[in-house]
Amino acid sequence: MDTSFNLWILLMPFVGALVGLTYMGIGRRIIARVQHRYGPPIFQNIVDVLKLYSKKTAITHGVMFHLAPTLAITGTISTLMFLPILTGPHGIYLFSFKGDLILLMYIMVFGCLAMALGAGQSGNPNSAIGVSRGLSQMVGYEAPFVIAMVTLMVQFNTTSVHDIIKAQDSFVHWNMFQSPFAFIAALFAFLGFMGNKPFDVVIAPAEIASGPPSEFGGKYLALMQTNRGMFAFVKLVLYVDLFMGGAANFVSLLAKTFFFYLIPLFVGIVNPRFRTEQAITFFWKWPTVIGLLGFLMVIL
Amino acid sequence: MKEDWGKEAGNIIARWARKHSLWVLAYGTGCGAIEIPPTMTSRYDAERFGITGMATPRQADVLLITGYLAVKTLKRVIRTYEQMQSPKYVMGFGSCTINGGMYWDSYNTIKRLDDYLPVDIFINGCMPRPEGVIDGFIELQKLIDSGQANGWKKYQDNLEWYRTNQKKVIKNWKMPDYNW
Amino acid sequence: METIPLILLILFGSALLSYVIGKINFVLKVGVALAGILVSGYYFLQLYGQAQSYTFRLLGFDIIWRINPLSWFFGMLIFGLGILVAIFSTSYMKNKERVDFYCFALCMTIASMFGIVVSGDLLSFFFFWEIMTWASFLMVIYYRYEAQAAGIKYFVMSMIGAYSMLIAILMVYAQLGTFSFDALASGWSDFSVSFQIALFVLFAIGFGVKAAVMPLHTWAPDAYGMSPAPFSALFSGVLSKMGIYGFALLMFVFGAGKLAGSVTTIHGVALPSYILAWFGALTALIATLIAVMQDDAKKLLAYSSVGQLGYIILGFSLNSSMGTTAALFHAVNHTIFKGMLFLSIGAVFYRTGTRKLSEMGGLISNMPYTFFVVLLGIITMAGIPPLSGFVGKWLIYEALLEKQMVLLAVVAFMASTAAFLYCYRLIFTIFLGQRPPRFDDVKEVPWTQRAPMLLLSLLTIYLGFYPYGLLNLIGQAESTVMGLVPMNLSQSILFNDLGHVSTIAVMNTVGTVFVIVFVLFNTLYKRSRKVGLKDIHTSGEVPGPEINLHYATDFYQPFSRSIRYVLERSADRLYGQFANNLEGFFDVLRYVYTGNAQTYALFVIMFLAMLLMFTNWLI
Amino acid sequence: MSDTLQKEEQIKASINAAFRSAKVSIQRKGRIIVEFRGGILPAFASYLKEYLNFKHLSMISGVDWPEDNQFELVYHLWSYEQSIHVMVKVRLDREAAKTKTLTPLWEHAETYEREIHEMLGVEFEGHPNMRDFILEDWDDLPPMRRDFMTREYVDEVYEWRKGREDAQDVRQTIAEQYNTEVPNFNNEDK
Amino acid sequence: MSAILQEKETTLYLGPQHPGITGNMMIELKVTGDTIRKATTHVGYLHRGFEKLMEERLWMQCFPIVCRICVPEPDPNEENLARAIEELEGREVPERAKYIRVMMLELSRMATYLLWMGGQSGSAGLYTMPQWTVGDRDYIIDLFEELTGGRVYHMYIWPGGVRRDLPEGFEGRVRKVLDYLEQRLTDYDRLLFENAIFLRRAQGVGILDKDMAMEWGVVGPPLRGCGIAHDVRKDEPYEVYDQLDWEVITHEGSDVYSRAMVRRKEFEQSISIVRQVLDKMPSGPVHNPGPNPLKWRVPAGEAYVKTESARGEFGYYVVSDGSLKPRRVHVRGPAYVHGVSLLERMLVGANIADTSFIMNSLGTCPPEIER
Repeated sequence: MDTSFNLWILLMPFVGALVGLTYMGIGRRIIARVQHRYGPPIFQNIVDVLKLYSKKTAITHGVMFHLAPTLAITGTISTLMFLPILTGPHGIYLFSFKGDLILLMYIMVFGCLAMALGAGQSGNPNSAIGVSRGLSQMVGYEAPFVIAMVTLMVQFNTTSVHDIIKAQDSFVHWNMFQSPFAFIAALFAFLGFMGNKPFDVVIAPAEIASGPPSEFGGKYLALMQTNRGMFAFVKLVLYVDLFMGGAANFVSLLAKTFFFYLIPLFVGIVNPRFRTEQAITFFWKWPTVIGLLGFLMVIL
Repeated sequence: MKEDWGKEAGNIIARWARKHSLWVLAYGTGCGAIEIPPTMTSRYDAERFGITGMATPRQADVLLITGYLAVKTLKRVIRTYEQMQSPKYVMGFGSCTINGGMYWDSYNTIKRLDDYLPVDIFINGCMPRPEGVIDGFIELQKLIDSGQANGWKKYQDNLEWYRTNQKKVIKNWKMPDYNW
Repeated sequence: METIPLILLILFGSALLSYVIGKINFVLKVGVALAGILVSGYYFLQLYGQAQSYTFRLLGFDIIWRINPLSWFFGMLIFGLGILVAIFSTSYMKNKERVDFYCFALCMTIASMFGIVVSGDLLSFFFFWEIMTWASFLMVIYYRYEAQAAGIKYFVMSMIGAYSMLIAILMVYAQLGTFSFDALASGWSDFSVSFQIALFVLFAIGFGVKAAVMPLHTWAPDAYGMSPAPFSALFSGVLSKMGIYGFALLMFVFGAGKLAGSVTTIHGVALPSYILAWFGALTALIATLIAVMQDDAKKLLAYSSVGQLGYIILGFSLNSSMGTTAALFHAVNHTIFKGMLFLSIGAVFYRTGTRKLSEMGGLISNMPYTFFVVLLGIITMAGIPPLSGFVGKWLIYEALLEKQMVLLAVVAFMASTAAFLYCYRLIFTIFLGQRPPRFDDVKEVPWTQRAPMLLLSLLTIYLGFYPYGLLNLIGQAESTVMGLVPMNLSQSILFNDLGHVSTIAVMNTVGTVFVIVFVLFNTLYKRSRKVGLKDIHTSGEVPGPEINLHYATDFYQPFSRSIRYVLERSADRLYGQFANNLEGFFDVLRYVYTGNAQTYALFVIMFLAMLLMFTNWLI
Repeated sequence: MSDTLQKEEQIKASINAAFRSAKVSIQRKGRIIVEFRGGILPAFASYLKEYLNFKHLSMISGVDWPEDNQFELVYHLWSYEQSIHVMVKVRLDREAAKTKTLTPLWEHAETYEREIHEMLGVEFEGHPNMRDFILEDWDDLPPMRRDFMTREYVDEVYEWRKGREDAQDVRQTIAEQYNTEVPNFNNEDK
Repeated sequence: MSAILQEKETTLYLGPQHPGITGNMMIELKVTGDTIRKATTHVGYLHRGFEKLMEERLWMQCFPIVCRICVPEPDPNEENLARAIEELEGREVPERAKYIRVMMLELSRMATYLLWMGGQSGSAGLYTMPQWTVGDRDYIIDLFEELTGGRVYHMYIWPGGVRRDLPEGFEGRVRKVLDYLEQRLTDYDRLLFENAIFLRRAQGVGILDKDMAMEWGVVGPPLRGCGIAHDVRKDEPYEVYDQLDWEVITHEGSDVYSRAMVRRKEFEQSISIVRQVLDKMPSGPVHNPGPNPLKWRVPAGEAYVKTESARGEFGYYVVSDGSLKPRRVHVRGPAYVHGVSLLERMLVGANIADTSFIMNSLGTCPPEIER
C-alpha cells in the first residue's frame, strides 16, 4: 500500500499529462474526420510537447513570466493530488482524504491565476485582453457550475468527494441520472471549462492572435502544453467522480473520461465562437435556470 | 562516455520530435498565401505530417515566405523571424523568393531571399502546387533529421553580413537590436 | 494603575501631545505618536488571557471598561494593524503638510477604537463610537477641498448610524434603566418581540453604516479613497471591523441571536437575521461587481472591502458556531489583506503619484517587494489555497452548507469568483504589462514602508499553513463571551460534519510540487534571454515610444456590458433621486429652521417627546 | 445609334450649359469624357454629383505625360440611375502639380489622392490625412512618373542571382515562333 | 521621468502577421476596453508596382501580370484587360469565346465565394467550414487546371477570345461539379448560414448605412447587402450576361449577415448561370487572332472597362499611346474602398472580436489595393 501510494503520487502527473495529451490527439483526429481529412497521428500532441521541450532558446519577460508555467503546473498537480482518481479496493486516492470539493474548486484556480499573471507580465495587449475575456467568461460559467456543485453538496449533505462517490454506488444512482438538472447545468459549465468552441474567447486566434500564451515559446510553452493536457485530465476526472460515480479501474476511468471529453469536442466542431458578453449571458440564461430547477428538485 | 550516450539519445528524440511537429507561422507574405489554405485543408491535409498553423512567432518553428517580399514586408518578416525561437526554419516559397520571379524588375520587391534570411529550403514554381509545398516540407523533415537544417545557426554566426544586406534595402532601420 | 485606563490615557495623551509638540519638528511629532501607539500596544499585549474590568461613575452613570477574549481579539486587530500603519506612516507622511493633524487623528482613532472594544456599557460605547467617527472624519477631509464631498457623505451616513444607535440605546435605557451590557444581555429575553426586532434593526443600521453594508455603503468608497493611504488601510482593515464588533455584540452578547426562539425561522435562523444574511450576501456580490468596474485603485479596494465585510456579516447572521468562527476568521483575514493592499497601493501612490489603474503599468521590475505583497494579498483576497484567505472562505461555505442555505451559498460563491476579476485587474494594471515611459525611474519604497507590508504577508502565509492557533483564540472568545461551542481543532485540521481540509497538507503539497518543478525546470535549461518590455509580438510592427501597448482602460468591458443592469441601479443614484424629491420638502422646512436657538431647542424637545412616545408605542 | 445616346447627349448639353471650360465628348454608349480646363474642380464635381446624380466616385487615375510636361488626373464618376460613366480629366503642370482635394465631396477620395500623391507627387490642397499610403520611407522619385526607371533602380538597390541578369529567354522563344528577331525593348522605343 | 506622452488608448496591431487578417495588411486599432475607438489601415505590404511594370511590358506580357493583381480571383482582371484592349482595337470576340468567358468568370466567382465562406466562418472560429469549402473549391480549381493548365493563375482570357477551346467532355465534368456543389450547399447552410451562434454574431454587426454605401462607392455584395440592386452585369452588361436569365440579388439588413446571405444566394445563382451557359453555348472558334504580339501596337486611346467580380466592380482604366506597351493601366479593385477608408470608418465603435469578421464580410483583398 505504502509503496504503491508513493509510486502513484510520483506517476500520476505523468499519467495525467499523457492521457490528456492523447485525448487531445484523438480529438484532433476526430475533428479531422468530420472535416473530411485524415488528421494527425494520435500522439501528435505528445510529439509537439517533446518538440517544445527540445527548443534551444526561450525568451522571458521577467520573473512572473518565468514562474508562471511552473506555478500553473504546480496548481494542476496539486489539484490532481487532492482528487480521487480511482476508487474501490485498488483505488488511487493520493491525498484526496485531506481535502474536499470546496478545496478542489478553489485550488483549480491557482494555476489559472498563475497563467494569467505570467500572461500579464508578457506585456502583450493581446494577452491581457485574453485574460480579461477568460476571467469574465469564468464568472459566466461559474454560475451554473456553482449551482450544480452546491446542489450536489446539499443533496448528499457532504462536501467530501468520497462521500459523493460512495453515494453513487450503482449505475442507476449516478448523479447523471439522479440529479439530471444539476448534471446538465454542470455540463454547460464544462463546455466553458474546457474552453472549446463556442467558448474559446480566451485564445480566439482570429481576434487576439493566441491570447494569453502569445508570448510564451520554447520551454515555457512546453510546460504550458503539458499543463493543458494534465488540467484537461483533472477536469475530466473531477466530472467523472461527481457525476459517474468515479471509476474502479483504469479501463472504466478512460472510458468515462473519454465520454466527457467528447461532449465539448462535438459541440466545438460545428459551432463558431461567441463574443465574450454573449458567452456570459448565455451561461446566465438557460444553464442557470436549469441549475435552479435542479435546486428545486433537491429542496422539495 | 555515458554522458555522450545520453546526449546522443536526447538528440535523436529531439530531432525526431522536431521533424514531426512543424508549426508554421500564419503569415501570408505574398500571393503564394492562396495555396496555403488548400495545403492545410481537407484535400491535401498537411496536418497529417504534424504541420499546423501557429498564430504568433514565439510559438512557430517554420517561417514560410509565401512569395515575393515587398521591402515594407521584409522589415516585418525580419522582425518576426528574430522573434521566433530556435531551432527555426525558413522556407522560400515560389520563384520570386529565388530570383525575383515575375517581379524581377519591380522597384519594391527583393530579388533574393537568402541575402536577408537564412533559407533552409526553396520550393520553386509560380506558384508551387500544394503537392509541391508538402514535398518541400518532407524535404525539410529530411534535412532536420540529418541535422542540416541549421539556417538559424548560420544567421547567428553571420549576423553582420545579413544585417548589412538588410540595412541596404530597408532605409529606415528603426528596429531594436537583438542578441541571441 | 489599571491597564485599560492606562492604555487609553497613553493613546489620547500622545494624540494631544503630538499635536502640541508637533509644531516643533517632524521627527518629534511622529515619534511621540509612534511611541504612544507602541507603548500602548505593549501594555495591551500584557492583557492577553486576563479578564480585567474597571468601573467608575460618571455623571451618575456606571461606566464599565472591561477586557474579555472577544475584546482582546478585536484589540489585537487594532494594535496589530495600528502599529504597522504608524510605522508605514513615518516615511509616507514625510514632507507632507499637516502631519501633526494626521498624527493626532491617527492616535485618536486608535484610542477610540480601543475604547469601543473595552466598553462594557452602551454609554461609553457610544461615546467612543462618536470620537472614532469624528477622528476618522478629520482624516477623510485631510485633503481639504477635493475630499469635501466624500467627507460630507461620510458625515451624513455616520450621523444616520449614530442616531439610529442612539435611539436604540435610549430605548434600552428607557426599559432597563441601565446602560450595562450584562443587564441588556440578561434583560433581552424579557422584551416584547416587536421591541426586540426594533432594537435589532436600529442597532443593525448603526453598526451597518460602519461596516458599510449595502445600501448603507455609499460613504465607504469615497471616504476610503480620499483619506491618506495608510489611514485607508486602518479605515478598511480595522475601523470597519468596529461595525463587525458591533454585530458580534448584537448577535451574541446583547442576545439578538435569541430572537430565533420567538420569531419565524428559516433554516433555523431568525427572520431578521436571515434578512441580514441576505443583505450580507448581496453586499458581497454587488459590491464585488461594482469593484470590478473601478478605475481608481483605492475605490476598487474600498468596494472590495465592502464586499468582504458582507461575507463577515453573512457569517455572523447565521447565528451558529461555524458561521461566527468564519466571520471572525475572515475579519482577521480581511484586516491582513486589506492592510497589505491599501498599504501597497499607498506605496505605489507614494512613488508614482497616481491611483488611476489605467495610468500605471509594468512596475514589477521597479517595485518587486510591493508586487510580491500585492500578489499574496490578492491570492488571499481571492481565497485561493494555500494562503489564509481560503480558510476563511471554506469556513463560510461550510457554515452555509451546514444550514442548507443553498441560494446564499451560491451567491457567496459567485461573489468570490467575481472577486478574481478585480484581484487580477489590480495586480495587472499596476505591476504587469507595459510600463509608461514616465515611470521608468520609479524606485522601490523605503524599508519603513516595505517592512509592515512584508510582515503582513508573512502572516497570511503562516495563517494559511497553520490557522489553528487563531481559530483557538476565536474559540475562546466564542465559548467565554458569546456562548457558542467552538469548532473542534484537536487534529489540526479544518473539520466539520460535512467535510474537512488539512491546510498543512495543502501547503505541503503545493510547496513541494513547486520546489520540485522549479528546481527541475531551472537546472535542465539554460537561463532564458531577458527581452525588453516592448519586445513583444506586435504582428511584426515596431511600435514607437508614444504607442501605448498597456491594456488597462475599461479592462472588463465585455463583463460590464453583461452586468450593466446591476450597475445602472446604484444606491448612490437612488439616494440622489431621493434627495431631489426631498428638495421641495426642504424648501418648506426652511421656514421651520429659522436659525433661532430657541426654536431649535423647541424642536429638540419635540423630537425627544416623539421618541418617547414612539418607544412607548413599541412596547 | 443616335437615339441610344440620348441620355449622354442630354448630359453633354447640361454640362456645356453650366460650365464653359468643360469640353465634353461622348466616347461610346455609357462613356463620357470631360476635359476640364481651368475653373474650380470641386465646384464642377459637386455639380456632377448633386445635379447630374453622379454619386459614385469609382476612382481617380493619374497619368503622366512628360511630353506635355503635364500630369493628367482622371476622375471616374458613375451614375447608378443612368448607368453612365464620366471621366473628368484635369491637366496639371508637372513642375508644380497642385490641385484641390475632393474629400469634402467623397470621403473615400482620400485614399485615391493619397496614392496619387505618393505615386506621382501631386499635391492635394486641404487633404486631411496625407500620410504614407503604400510605400514606406521612399526617398526616390515618385515611382509612377515616367522618368523613374525601375530597371535602373533595381540594378542599383538589389542583388541579382547569377543567370537572371538578361531575362530575355522567353522573348527569344516567342520571336522564334513568329519568325522575327528579338526587338529592342528599351524605353525609348515608341 | 521621460517626456514622452502616451496615448490613453491601447494600440493593437491587427496584422500584417496575424491570423485574423486576410492577406497581408495591417489595421492599427486604438481600443479602450474591447471597443475600437479608432482604426487606421496600413497597406502596401504587397506592393509590387504592377502598374509600373506594365509600362515596361509588351501588351501581351501584361496578362501574366494582371492576373496576379487579385490572387483569390484572377479571372476578372484578365477579362478586364482583354476587354479594354478589344475596345481600343475594335476587335470582335467570337460568340463561343464569350460564353466560355462567362463560364470562367462565374466559376471563379464560385471559387472565391467558397474561399470567402471559409474566411468568414474562420474569423468567427468555425474551422470546419473552411476545411469543407476550401476542399470543395479544389474541384473548381481542378476544372481550371484542366482547362488552362494553371491552378490559380490562368492567363486564359486574352484579347480576341480565350486561349484554347474546352477539352473533350469538359462540360460534363463541369456539370458534375455543379451538382456536387449544389448538394453541398445544404451542408453549408446547416453548418454556417443557419447556425444560431453565427446568426447572433452576424446580425446587427457591421452596419453599413444605405446612403453611406451609395456615397462611398461601395460595390458588390456589400452594396447589395444594403438592399440596393446594382450589379455591373446588369447595369452595363458585358459578354453574354444580357442573354442569360438571372436577377440581381439583394438582401435587406446592411449587416454582416445580409452580406453573407447575398453571397450565399449569388453562389446558387452562379451555378444556374453556368448551367445556362453550358446549355446555350454555341460552337465555333474561340479566338480571333491578332497581330504578332512582339510587334503588337494597340491604337492610341483610352478605355474604362468594368467587370463584376466576387467582391464587386473591378475597373480598369487603360491608356494607350499607340506604342508596343501600355501607357497607363490603372486598376480599381473593389477592396480599394472597402478595405481602406470604409473599413476604417466601420470599425469605429465595433468590438475587437468583430474586426476580422467585418473585414471578411466586406471582402477585403489587399493585393488589389496596392497592386
